[in-house]
Amino acid sequence: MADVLLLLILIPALTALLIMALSPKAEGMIRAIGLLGSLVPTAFAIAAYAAFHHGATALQYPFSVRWLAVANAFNMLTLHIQFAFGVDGISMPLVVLVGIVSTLSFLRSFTVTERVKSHYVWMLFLTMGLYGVFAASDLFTFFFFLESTLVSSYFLISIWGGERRHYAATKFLIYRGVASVVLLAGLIGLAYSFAAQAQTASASVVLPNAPNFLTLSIPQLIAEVQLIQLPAAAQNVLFLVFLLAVLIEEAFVPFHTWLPDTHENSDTGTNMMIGGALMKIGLYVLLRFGAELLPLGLQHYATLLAVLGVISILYGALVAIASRDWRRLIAFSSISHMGLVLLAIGSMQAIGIQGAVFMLVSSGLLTALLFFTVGAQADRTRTFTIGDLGGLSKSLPVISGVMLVAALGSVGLPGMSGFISEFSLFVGGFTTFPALSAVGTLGMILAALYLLYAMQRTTFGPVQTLVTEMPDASAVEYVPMVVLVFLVVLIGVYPDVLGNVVHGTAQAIAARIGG
Amino acid sequence: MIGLTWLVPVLPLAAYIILLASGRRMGEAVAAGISVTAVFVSFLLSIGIVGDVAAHGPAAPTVYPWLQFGSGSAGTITVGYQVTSLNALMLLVVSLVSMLVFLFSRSYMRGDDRFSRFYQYLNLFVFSMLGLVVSPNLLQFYIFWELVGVCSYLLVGFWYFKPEAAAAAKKAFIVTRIGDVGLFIGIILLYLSRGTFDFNTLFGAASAPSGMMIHAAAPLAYAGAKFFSLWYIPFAGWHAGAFVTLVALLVFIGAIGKSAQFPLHVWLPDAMEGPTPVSALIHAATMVAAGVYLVARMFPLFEASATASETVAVIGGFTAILAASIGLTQRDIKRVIAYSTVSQLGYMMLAMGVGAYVSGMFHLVTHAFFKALLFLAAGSVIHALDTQDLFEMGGLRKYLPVTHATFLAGALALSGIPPFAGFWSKDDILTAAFTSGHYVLYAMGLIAAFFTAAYIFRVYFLTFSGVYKGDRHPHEGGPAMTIPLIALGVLATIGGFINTPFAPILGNFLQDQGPIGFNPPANWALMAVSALVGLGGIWLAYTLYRTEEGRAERFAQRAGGLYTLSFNKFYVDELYSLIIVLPVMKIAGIFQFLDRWIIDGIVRLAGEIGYTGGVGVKYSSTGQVQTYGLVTVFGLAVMVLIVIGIGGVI
Amino acid sequence: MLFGFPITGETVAYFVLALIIITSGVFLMTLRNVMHMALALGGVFLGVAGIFIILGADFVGIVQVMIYAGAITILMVFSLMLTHSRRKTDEEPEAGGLRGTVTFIGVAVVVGAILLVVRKTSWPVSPTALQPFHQSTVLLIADALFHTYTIQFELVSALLTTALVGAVIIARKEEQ
Amino acid sequence: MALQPFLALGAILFGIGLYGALTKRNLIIVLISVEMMLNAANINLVAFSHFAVTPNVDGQVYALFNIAIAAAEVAVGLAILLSFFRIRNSSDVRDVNLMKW
Repeated sequence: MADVLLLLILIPALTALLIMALSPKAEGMIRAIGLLGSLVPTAFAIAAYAAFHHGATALQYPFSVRWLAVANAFNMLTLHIQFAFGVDGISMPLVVLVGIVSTLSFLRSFTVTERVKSHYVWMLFLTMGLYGVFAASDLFTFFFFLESTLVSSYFLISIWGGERRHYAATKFLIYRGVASVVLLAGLIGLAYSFAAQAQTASASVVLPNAPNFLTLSIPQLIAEVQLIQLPAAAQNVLFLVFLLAVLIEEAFVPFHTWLPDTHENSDTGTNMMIGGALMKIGLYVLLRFGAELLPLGLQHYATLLAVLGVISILYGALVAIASRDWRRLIAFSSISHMGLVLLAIGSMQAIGIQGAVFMLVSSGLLTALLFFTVGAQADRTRTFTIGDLGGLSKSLPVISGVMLVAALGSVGLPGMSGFISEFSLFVGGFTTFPALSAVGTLGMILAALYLLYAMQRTTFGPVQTLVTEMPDASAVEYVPMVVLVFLVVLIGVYPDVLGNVVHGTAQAIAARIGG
Repeated sequence: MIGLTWLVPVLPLAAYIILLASGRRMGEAVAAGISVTAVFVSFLLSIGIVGDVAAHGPAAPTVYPWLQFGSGSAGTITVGYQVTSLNALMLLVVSLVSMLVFLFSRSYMRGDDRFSRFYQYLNLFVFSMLGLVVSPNLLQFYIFWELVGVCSYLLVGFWYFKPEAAAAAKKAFIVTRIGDVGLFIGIILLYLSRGTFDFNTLFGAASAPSGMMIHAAAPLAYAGAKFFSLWYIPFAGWHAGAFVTLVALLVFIGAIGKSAQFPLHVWLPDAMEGPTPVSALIHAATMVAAGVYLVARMFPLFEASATASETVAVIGGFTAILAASIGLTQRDIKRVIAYSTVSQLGYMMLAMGVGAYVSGMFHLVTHAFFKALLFLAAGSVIHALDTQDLFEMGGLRKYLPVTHATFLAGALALSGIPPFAGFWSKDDILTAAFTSGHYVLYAMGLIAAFFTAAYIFRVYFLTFSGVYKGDRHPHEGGPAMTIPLIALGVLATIGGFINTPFAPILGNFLQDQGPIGFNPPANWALMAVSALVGLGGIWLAYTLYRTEEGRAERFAQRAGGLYTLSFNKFYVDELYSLIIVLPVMKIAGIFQFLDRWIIDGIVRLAGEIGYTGGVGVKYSSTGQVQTYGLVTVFGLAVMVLIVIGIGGVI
Repeated sequence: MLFGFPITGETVAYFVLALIIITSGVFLMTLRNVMHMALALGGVFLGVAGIFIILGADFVGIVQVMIYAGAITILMVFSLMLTHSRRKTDEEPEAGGLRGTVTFIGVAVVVGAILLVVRKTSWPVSPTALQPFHQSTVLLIADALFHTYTIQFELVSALLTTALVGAVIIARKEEQ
Repeated sequence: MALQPFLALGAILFGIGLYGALTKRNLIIVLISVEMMLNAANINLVAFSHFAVTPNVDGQVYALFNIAIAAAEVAVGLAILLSFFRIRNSSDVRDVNLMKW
């Protein structure tokens, strides 16, 4: 159990290598092995989640291996580059989210018929990268896996995407590539500032990692941050660097235009992975590095975060109203939801941080569900254009019903995960920014407007599409829908199933940022 | 019995799950049987609970931790159930009306190919409504509050293939959502200032004089100076009263949305696109009354702010007269009754606003009986005729004797003719308005009562008297339809006696923990006036529709503009679409344009510039190595000169 | 004194050799005839060899004579003749005035800058400038090559072999 | 003698070679010019070897390496030239423009 996180990364990678060795003709075999390669880590992730120790704030399931030592990297200090993993209350749910979303995406990918072998290989590498990003407990490890997600999703978009896939894939690559570069600068700056600060402070404070203060290990940095603080000016600069990376990575206004294009031009399985798991990285970075390691920076820019968040909420919602393509609508809806998370992180409250994790998980599940159902109907109607649809409840009652559940969940209906997330986020928001949060609540009304308006034109009303005789959900399609709906309702009805894990860490972070 | 309270909402939920799991395979009789049985047991339990409460008083809430996000009790959200006299009453009313409507639907929905789905939704609704009623805290209340809204959405849009139904469902959800957001903010502000969602602790111990002790938003005075003043509204500067008023008004916005009060009343008449039992249950008897229930549950909050309660009273009074005047001219039988509902809910709000807590709740109960009755009777008529247009009916007294008799009872109750149920409760409210000094509101209520009697008897005369204008052979819908009608008819007739001024049983029951609000004293003169006004309304309807052909049309012509205004619902819908819907759509379109052409345009422009620049620079690569070398030499020369110039070498 | 240096045999030799090198270089740039050019090239290489010997690097000087003045010059002449005979237009005027002038200016600036630096820098000089090496440089070089620079030496051998094989392959006529 | 005259000689020889490499049309002359530049570098190496504070033969060894590598370069360069001449029937630098655009 101790090395479970290593297994999460190794199994998809080894499965990918195994598939590479297979003949591209053996599609059935490839599908089965690919599914297995994503299912087994998911089982491990869930087991790890179940065995997660709720009270402790330290990273759990730690694993680390030294990889490279760079002598005299800074002020006569040695830099140890290592692969290290470990999860806390924030990353544990996200690791499980990656597992669930990836397995369901693999099921969905059964419908891919072109270049099956490489599709599964890239999907597995993307899965590995996502596990690695959320399980990493070392700055280098984190960045390594972050880049691997970038490459694999680039190929997934550009090979199996829609009409303008090359445009979308290039845009995706450039935007996220720039974000990665900025993030890399931030990570290096973070490690070196901490090293310099620790060296200076070591005269008066006994630091955990003496005498080598240059460390990339996240738990060590967290241990340090409780004893010494970087100077405010340094924190502010570093925080701004991280914020810029997060704004691009998480597609906040005005750096968002890559997201709708990406979603519009990707196949459904890839969309589920991107919308369900990849799009959680940015805010995870903000929580992990911004809130945990740069508390003064977060305090200084809290208002900026809140303002940017509210702008994204309203902007995303308004553009979603005018969107004509379901996938663009979902993209803007997720921009709007993530804006709310930004507002709550800016509020620096424990409940806001807890709500942020809730919202990441909830919107991951709901976005995946929305993409899945929208994709499933498009398999039959051959269109994503909202205006061309109508009356789907007649021919596709199950898919339409689940789509309605997903839409209502996104609107924030109680009894589903979206509500408890929105509620926690707004409680946090109102505590610190009452006026801004009040403006942000407009997003709740607008969300109801765009989602229900789209639902009205898609599933209600007279039958519009020419194909009226369509088979409803197949057995393979039932699985993702049932699993996702179950989880969404489970979190909505009994939020402590998630809250127990997040609670301790959220409290610890909030205590550090003075919430 | 109180220990079994949790079972009351859970039974319909269980029925929902059974129906959901078995899907379309289940036969109509089985589906209806399971549902009716579940609600019937709930009803029996509710009777027991009411008895318990009457005998032993309310019980302390039973709660379980639900979500932990902080330390201490403020950091733990709980769920559970609580029984007070108010809840117990609501449990009884909701389960009773639900049971009757479930029974009625068996006949009404017969043959619909989604019969089982209909009962699923109904069960989910009843579960949500009962859950709302027993909620011990505001958050759980809000959760069920939203759930009933969703059920309403699903049921209004039940016949999804009708574009009007789809549009009405969406409209209902979005308009109530506006109110819900107000309530949402109110709940959060209350929580932030009080550190709890529990109704009991929210209003402090019984020792607090006004029952309300919000301490001036001290928790809201957090480190304000740190942030830009622009984004920071300093609640700290507000005195407690202003804050209480703000919170109370926000909560009331939620009630406005749910109870279809002006200006958010527009969704309710459209919601009549749903099946008629739905209209009876959700849009007359139970869900729309949840707003009134909310105000009652939060009564101490409103009591603490005179401004807020005056607002409640004025909105209620205005809604009552506005909706009643629209109801006078509508052609659709269900719409008339829908406007009547809006109007009657206005009365209840008026009662709450002037402080007459018991009167408001009393009217809620009686209204639930007679309005459910009117809707079910209308449903019976629609079932028989397959039309909703009043001017295609007539003379149905012959064909539908039971429906006729019960409708008449309901109409008399609604008109406030003694001794029918509506008389006692409506007169209570009017007396309260008068004795508390709200003479204008009293006058508005009186005029609205006159209109009420007029429009409902207009419906009565157009439907049941005269000769039948259609060519069908209308007949009663069988015992499943007539039994609920008779039961409700009886209740509408005698239901008022639970709280006459001479024997205020209900008042005593609700105020078993001490007086709440203000109890109007009996006033014979005012009683006589309201009875006369009701009779006057009936007389007007009679003279217009029974005495002479075409008299009504002539009267309408003479009223001219007023008639047009009323017939077009005072153009509120059109006004909203002009000043809200259209601008939102336009702004969304503008933002979409901005997004595609300005923001993304800049991005693409940057790409284009890079590409064009690259193409331009490409041609400088001539392939002549010597040229490259020459350029390099100059580059080297420049670099060397710079180094020499800044003194790096020499 | 000759340009500020005491007139010794060494100085005279230096100036004579420098004159030969520069003159040959300039001739090389201006002459057209292949044979004349070969002669000028030989002059440059031989002059450099002389400079090496002045500097006490006898071995390097000998190598210079053998490889450059001998082998490479002959190779160049052969190549010139091989390619020269087929195309007469080769002797069209060299780069016209402008290009030549611009290049000249650029080169002059760079060389001027280097000369300036050479002149302005105060070079640390060994106290025993005249005869720095106590042993024969051949011994010293051998020692360095086979102890300190063994690996590099072997690498150079490998490089030469590779280059020769590569040259043969590239220059070989394609089989038809 | 001092160091400077040798460095100056090296610089001038380098300049002549550079000028030739940049202006000459005949590929072989260009190669020759490059050889002259290498020789200029060798002069510097040997001069530094001789005038160093602690004189040693490292500079001479480098010069030897340089010569060896120059030989290799000439061999490969001439081979390429012959091959090119065979294809294009020209030894003009301006004809070597396959890498443009």
